[in-house]
Amino acid sequence: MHELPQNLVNGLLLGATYGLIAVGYTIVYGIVQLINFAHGEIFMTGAFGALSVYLGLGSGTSMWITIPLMILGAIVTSTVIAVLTERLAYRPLRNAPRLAPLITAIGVSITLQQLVWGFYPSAKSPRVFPSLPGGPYHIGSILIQSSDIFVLVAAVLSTLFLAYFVRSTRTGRAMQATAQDPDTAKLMGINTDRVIVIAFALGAAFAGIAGVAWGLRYGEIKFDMGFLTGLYAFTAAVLGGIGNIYGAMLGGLVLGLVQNLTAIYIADIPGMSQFSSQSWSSVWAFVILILVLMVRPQGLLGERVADRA
Amino acid sequence: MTDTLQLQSEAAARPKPAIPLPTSVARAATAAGAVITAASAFLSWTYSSQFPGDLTVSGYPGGLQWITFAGGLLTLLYTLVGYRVPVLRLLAPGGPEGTTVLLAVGSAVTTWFTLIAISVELGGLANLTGGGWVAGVGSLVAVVGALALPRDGEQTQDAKLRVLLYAGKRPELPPTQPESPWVEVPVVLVTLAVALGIFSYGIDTAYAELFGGFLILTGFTAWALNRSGDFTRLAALMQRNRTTAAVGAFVAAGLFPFTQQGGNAEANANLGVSILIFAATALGLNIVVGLAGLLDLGYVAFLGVGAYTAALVSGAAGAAFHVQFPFWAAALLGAAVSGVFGVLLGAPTLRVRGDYLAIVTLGFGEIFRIVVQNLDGTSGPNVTNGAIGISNVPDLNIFGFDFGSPHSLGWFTIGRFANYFELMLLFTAIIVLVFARSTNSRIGRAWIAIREDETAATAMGINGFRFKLLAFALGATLAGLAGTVFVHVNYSVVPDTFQFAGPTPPNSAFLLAAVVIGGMGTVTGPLVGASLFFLLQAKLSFLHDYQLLLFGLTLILFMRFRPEGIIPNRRRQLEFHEAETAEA
Amino acid sequence: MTETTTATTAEAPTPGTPLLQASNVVMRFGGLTAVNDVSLTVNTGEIIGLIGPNGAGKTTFFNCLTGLYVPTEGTVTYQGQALPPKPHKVTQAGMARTFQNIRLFHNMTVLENVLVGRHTRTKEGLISAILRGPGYRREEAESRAKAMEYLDFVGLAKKAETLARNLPYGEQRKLEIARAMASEPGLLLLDEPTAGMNPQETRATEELVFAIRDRGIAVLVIEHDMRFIFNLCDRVAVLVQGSKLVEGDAATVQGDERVVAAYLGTPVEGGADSTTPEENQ
Amino acid sequence: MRNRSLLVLTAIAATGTLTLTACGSRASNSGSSGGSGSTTVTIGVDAPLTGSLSALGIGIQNSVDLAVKTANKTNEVPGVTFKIEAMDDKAAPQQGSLNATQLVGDSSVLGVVGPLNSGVALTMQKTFNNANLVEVSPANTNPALTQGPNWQTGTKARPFASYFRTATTDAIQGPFAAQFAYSTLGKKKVFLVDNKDAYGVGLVGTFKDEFTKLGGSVAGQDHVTSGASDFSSTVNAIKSSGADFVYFGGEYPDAAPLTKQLKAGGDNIPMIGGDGNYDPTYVKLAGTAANGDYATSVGAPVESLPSAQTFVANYKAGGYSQAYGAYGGYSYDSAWAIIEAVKAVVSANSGKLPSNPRAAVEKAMGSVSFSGVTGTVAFDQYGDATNKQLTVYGVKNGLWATIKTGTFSG
Repeated sequence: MHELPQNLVNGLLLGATYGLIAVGYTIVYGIVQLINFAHGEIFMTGAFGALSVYLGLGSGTSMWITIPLMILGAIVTSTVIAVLTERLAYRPLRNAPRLAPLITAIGVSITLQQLVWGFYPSAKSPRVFPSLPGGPYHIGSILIQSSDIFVLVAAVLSTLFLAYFVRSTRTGRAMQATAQDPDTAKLMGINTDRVIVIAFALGAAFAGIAGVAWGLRYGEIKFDMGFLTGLYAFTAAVLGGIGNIYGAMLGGLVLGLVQNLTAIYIADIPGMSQFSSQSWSSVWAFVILILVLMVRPQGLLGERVADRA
Repeated sequence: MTDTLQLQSEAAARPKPAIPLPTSVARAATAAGAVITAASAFLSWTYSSQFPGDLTVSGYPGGLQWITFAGGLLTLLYTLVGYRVPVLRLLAPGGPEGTTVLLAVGSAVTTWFTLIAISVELGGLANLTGGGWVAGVGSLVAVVGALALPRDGEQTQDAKLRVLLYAGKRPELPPTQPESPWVEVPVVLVTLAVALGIFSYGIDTAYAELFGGFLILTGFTAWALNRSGDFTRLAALMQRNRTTAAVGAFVAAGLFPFTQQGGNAEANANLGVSILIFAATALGLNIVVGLAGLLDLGYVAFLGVGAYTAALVSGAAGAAFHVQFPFWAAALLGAAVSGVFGVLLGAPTLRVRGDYLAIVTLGFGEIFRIVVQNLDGTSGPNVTNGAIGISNVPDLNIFGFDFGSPHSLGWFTIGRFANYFELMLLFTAIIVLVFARSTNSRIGRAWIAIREDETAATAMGINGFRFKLLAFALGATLAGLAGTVFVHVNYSVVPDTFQFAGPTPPNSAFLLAAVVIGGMGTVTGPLVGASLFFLLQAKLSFLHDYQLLLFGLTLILFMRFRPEGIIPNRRRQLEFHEAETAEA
Repeated sequence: MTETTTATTAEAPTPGTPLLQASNVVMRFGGLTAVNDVSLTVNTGEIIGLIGPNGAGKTTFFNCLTGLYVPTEGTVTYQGQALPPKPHKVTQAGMARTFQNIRLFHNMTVLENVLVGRHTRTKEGLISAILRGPGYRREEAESRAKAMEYLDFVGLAKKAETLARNLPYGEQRKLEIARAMASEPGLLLLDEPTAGMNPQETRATEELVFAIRDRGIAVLVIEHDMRFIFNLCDRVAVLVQGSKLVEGDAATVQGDERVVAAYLGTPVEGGADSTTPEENQ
Repeated sequence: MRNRSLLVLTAIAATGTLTLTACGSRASNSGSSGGSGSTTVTIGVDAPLTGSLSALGIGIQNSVDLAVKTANKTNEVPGVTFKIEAMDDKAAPQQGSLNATQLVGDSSVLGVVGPLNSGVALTMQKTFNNANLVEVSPANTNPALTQGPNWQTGTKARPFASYFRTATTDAIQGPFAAQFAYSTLGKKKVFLVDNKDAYGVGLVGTFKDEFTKLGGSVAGQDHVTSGASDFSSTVNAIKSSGADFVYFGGEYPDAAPLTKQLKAGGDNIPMIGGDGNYDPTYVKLAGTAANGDYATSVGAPVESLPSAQTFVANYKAGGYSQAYGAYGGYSYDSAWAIIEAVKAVVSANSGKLPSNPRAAVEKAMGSVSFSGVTGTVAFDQYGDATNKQLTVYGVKNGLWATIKTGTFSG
């Protein structure tokens, strides 16, 4: 019999990473109704930013200094890039037909990926990422790596922070208002441009943290790691109800579990044994997305919003 | 190049020409420069025959010299127009000066491109002979002369076009009365013949340098002719003789393989058929993106569905089912299955939000490849033979005509790939027909209405969901149709072909680019875009490592500065430039 | 749906028979009640006015009638049958509308706009569009003829080939009406047809509405412009804070002091406005 | 108005003829016959020279170039000068097809070395076969390419007479690894993993057959998506299966993280892979987790073959910027096999090329035999290399070390 608890833990941890990225999709979509395809690449650049900091510091420094600096590096890198893309690529198209920014987003995504591939030192093959000392720790039959703990803490803290930010800060409320109805928000004297930038930055920051988490967990990062991961993260955002922050987290966790459990337990369904393997997990994730769109288009926690045509 | 641009912008400040010279002198200089440039092509430009095309020979042009030669002649032609030569004037309804400048600059750029290429590849300017210098100087003289020409009036007021002062935009010309068909039809045919000639030449360019030069000159010439108003006239002409033009175009395309004889025939035919497949698929995508305004990012997967379906019923040894359908049946089946997938994918998605489709199709594109890899008997039922793919797909044999072997018609031999080229041309014709006719019908109007304002459209009794689904499914079907030919041309089908962004067409990203760059919602746009895009990536091999990067940037820049694409659809142009027009 | 066509256009039905019946319509957005228990009947050959201060829920009520919103409570019937809550089905059934903020297909030509209006009255599908059989040709030709006729009716025939976006404001309103009429409705709903018009234009629109009625099409019109309404309408209903205040002919309504109060008194909170997407487009 | 259009017409016609004549210009002296009387024979190369696999591709190109230079220096075939025509297939089947037609079009090409990917090979094989143009792949390992799609069921049929390869097929490497694991290491319970690409699936398939035939048992099997990062589900499956080693079919970018996550997951069993794993990067990425893992690779270890050492030396002397990579040796041998074939043809035809050299070369390939970089190079009736020498390497404190070398006996 497979170790169910271990699988649950792994699934949740993977899901938490998705959730961190999904938050970015959800905030930005909620406010500018744009699927920022490049967000997956923002996540990737964050990871590379962290790696650069690590390489810059040299191996001598203690982890307690390195890790925080790496996180900082990741956040700065991805935030700067995100804000730049918003300013240079998306903002000029604010009033263009819907298709234009979507296509631009594709362009941005490919460009970022290729920039890293072509110009980051030896990024053509995967780059080794530092790992956390200590561990693994045994909790009953479950094995926990120290990087897993990092993921857990990062996810929880970020969600709490975000909840606080949106509910209790002025900017946060402004963001909610803009998401509700940009025109009225403008009338009420909210600087929507500023709000949008903040949305991009916030999402990017979380993507950056996710990037570090990813690197620590899997010990390597690659230029194309953002593409599929971003796709899953967006699926998570839709799953949880686009525009809803808790939804994004929840969606991430669900998706992580789905991917991890289907890879093993589909086999126990008679006749399905062939469809249970790691190579099918992404397919199941996709199936889930389609099902959700059919059954509950507004997502698990989302509420219906009129499509601004 | 830069210096000329700079001159132009300086000129923008003052109403006088960029370079103050007496007009007569200017004209003479331009003409002389043009003549020298053209003539220099008959001299030797370099000592060593190392440089591709062997430019060491005096007496007749070779390789890139032909490009310079053509550039010189064209410049001369329009300079003569400037001399108010009575009949020639009709060549430039929009005024010749801007055109002349563009042509002069164009030939100068190509010439210097060649000279620089020589010096770089052979190491140092020392490799240039007198002939080379003559060419370089001559072309510059022409440019200087052209820049001193008096500016032709109308567009110069437009502030937005300051930099492109001499380029201007397509001039507004009074409509002309139709000529007698005895004049118009030949003009149409000749135009098409020239187009075919240029295209064949472009495809046949053996090395990157030549293609580069070719591209530069063609680009500038097109620009110039657009400026001169010739394109406006030609467009009107084509519009008047729509049917002739369409039929003629396909005939001309059909003649392409006959222009390709000898060693590279098959290679070029192969290139041709690949372009056709790419272009036809792009046109299918244009229904979804350009007309209905839905973004499909997994479009290549539908090509894949068609390809795999056709392969499975082709009787190939590796296929899971050992049946062999006649091709027409296989083609219809492929299209149908692909269409069904379109519906299965669109039905749940299109109910929700337009832009969810983008991400769902993106997912589908990835999933398709993974699923196909897994259906190999070990990690799933054996349908697609997994990563090894379905190989040795037999050649088509329709009514005893074997596509696999060469056939000779008179002096011409039509090889295997040429056969498939003709077949694919037929399919392209069908897809063009479907596109053109559906656009201009109740259905097409409904699509555009939805794209414009869905709420208003539904208020007019249009079932938004149903028509979006129709567009999406139709797009999928057409892609599937193209796929059925695709698999036969390539003998085999493997999962790796169907990626979102890969090194070669067809892949979803490149298809999208062909549509966006070509011109959304138009027939010719994607065809031109696809051909251009395919040739660029096929010929400029030194760019391969950066091509995806450039590609991404191109998308961004086009969306920012020319969202309507190279060949704008009147509607799209207005729609995209809404903001600016509002300001103005 | 062809019987609708015949019923509405071919022989104009005898006036007085109820066409549209809205009974006890309630529309709530979350906690907020935008339309509160409104009943309204439109008979054939009538011109009915619907007035009320901003945010009284007129447009919301409109959207309930045209299927854009599904009423929380109450029923809407057209010619006796309950209306399906889908805009395109409503149009199919024979009710066409215009929008408070003009919503033309800006990048289509004037003619094309009207042709889109013909959508429900034509049925050629994709296949026949591609094959271009005689049947298709006939229908397309007929459509164009009809479309031109409607353009002629509103006086835009000469502009058939210009892009809708290039029309001046007044003509855009006219085009929207022509587009709506192209669907051969039995009842036409006009949402503030004279908004932003100068007196002459308003006058012309008045004439146009009468002309429409004379073609046997009943009209339900929302308007702020009192004079316009009172010149035009057989009956007028007043909506205030989502509920119907009075209904009657011009005289009765003008006489009613509650109406005066509603207009002169402090205008109602624009709650409905901010919650209904339609109104803040 | 009339004469206006006439003018348009003439003008356009002028440009038209111009461009059309341009098509013809100097088409004659592009390609074949070079100077100094001797005939030039071109050896084509098709490999990914750009993109993520470019390192391997350029290695192939350079090695062929080296072979050609050597042949010209030693005047291997009197009266014939060899030259190389390298094509970039970007690891994409379509591009492969285009390149194939291009190479076929150049009449001076008598043999092609490549491609790297079997997917690309599928689109090229037939085009070459139709033109009787010999193609020698240094890297394709899928048995189906030479023995037909039904090779596993025993019905071997050679689909293309013009396709040869110096690479050893999965049908040999898999079983060799199985024998090593079962007999040498004495491991009896395997967990099979492949990354769903042609190479990985083929390798695992052949390994499985041999291993079970020997009496070993398969504790479990999983498939991973190439390029994935999270293998936790696979790791759990392995742990709970109680297997005593993992056999992985695929390349190091997938193998390294898997072995890393496996060891981190607390399951310290060795991973055995094919030559896709035999790469320094494997160790670099997996770190200490790689210790104790094995990989099989084709041919004898370089240091034990003098011919290999001379190759390495010459390659260094050649001053190529890029390393010869995993397939350098095979590429050199592939090119040399073609050269040998040309030699045979020329000498048989009284010192010059016959009228249809391609067919002749194709025929001659069958009987080519010489001692090359990777051992004795010759081809069997399917066009497969007869050289069945393989070597097992193991990771010992962060470095690949030779464990055992031998020839596979069916």
